[in-house]
Amino acid sequence: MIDDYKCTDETISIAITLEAIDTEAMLRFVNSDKSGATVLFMGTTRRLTGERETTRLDYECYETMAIKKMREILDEARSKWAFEKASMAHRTGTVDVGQTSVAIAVSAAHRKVAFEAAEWLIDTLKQVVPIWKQECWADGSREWVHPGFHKT
Amino acid sequence: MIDDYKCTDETISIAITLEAIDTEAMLRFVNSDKSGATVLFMGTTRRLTGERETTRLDYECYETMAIKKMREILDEARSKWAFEKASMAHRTGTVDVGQTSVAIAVSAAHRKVAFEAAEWLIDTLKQVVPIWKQECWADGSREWVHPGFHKT
Amino acid sequence: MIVKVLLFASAKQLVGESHIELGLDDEATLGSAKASLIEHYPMLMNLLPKCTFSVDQEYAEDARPLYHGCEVACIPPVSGG
Amino acid sequence: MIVKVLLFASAKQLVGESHIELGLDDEATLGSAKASLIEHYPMLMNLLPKCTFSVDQEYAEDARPLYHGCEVACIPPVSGG
Repeated sequence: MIDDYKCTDETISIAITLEAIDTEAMLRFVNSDKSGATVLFMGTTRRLTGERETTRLDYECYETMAIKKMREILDEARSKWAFEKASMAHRTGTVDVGQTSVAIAVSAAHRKVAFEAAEWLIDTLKQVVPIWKQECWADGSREWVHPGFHKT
Repeated sequence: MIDDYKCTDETISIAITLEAIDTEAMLRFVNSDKSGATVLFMGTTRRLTGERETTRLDYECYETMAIKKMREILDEARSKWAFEKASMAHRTGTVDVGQTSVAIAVSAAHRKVAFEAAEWLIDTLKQVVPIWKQECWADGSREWVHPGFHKT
Repeated sequence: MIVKVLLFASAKQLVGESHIELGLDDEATLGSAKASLIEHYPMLMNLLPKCTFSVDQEYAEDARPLYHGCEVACIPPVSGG
Repeated sequence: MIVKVLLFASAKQLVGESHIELGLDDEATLGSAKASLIEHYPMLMNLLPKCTFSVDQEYAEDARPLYHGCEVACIPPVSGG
């Protein structure tokens, strides 16, 4: 079984975890007396997609590569924005309705940087980090989510 | 002395408080199984502005009107974006370096709405809500911050 | 009529009071209250043109009529957040 | 050479294994590994054109040379977040 995968230095923290994501700890990590703004993004499991009901999401993750890609996109964000600190965490395994599957916290001297970097980080994470969700519908069916691929 | 000023219904929560802002409670408030994204913005007291050092900020607030305006801008945000829930809190009194003076949490079905609404809410709060900060500089001097007005 | 004028931040600091009372004509508007304020508190001369005003917790224009007991506030440029 | 190919999500579900091993020529590239994969696991026929591949945890193109013991992964369209 996998344990938690982590990568942390003074200004960047990355985690893939089977446990609930501790957003308070992430906010403490990015807190800095050089920063005047912090943005926290949380992705949570939604019950309804259109009229279909989800009971939970099951995530699968290519952990070693996911940590590597998360590190790379944080480095790329650093080259675009002068943020102070950033923390990124993704759940793997089962995430029930209302729970957090992904969280990103960014602190910066000014708020525009924190907003832009946080939004770019979640947009980019969703495009390049090797993690997959399986919808577990209330009718008992299950379905891997692969944007752009529809089984025939 | 003022007590905390509050205004809450099922989807909107507003507070002006002398105590530390409880962002965990705000995140619990906006959590909803209809939402897939939550954005939390926190404004914190920065130690350095250029090379000048701040020891703390002292906030003053026209509480009754501030609550009214915060309610109005949340209603206006609601007319612009279909967010699920929103919570807004502002400290008054002394806010030390590293502490949170303002926090805004927004949940929505999709992340773009949560990011846009949260950023618009903090931008608009800073323009229209009657709250003022006094910089308390490390050299002992103090200065009310009034954008666009410079004492001659 | 008598109206209460709340003062905040630099306005409070300059006057040395958090609120003052103004005696005004019965037909007084917000504009005439501002004129009376500068007359009695000349230390507000420079700041006042940069301030907005509210009547009963709503931003208001100079033409806004006042009434006895209404709550006026002098609102220097805000800096919350 | 022998390379390990990790399978995830639908790819894992279709094959019924989380990883498989492929025996390849010594000059094999990622492209020849993909051809061998479809040959041995035809159930991947529809999905594979939508997948990207990595070699040693880096996204890689078909021309990428492989070596004995390297870690290839078949990465269906991702859906984290």
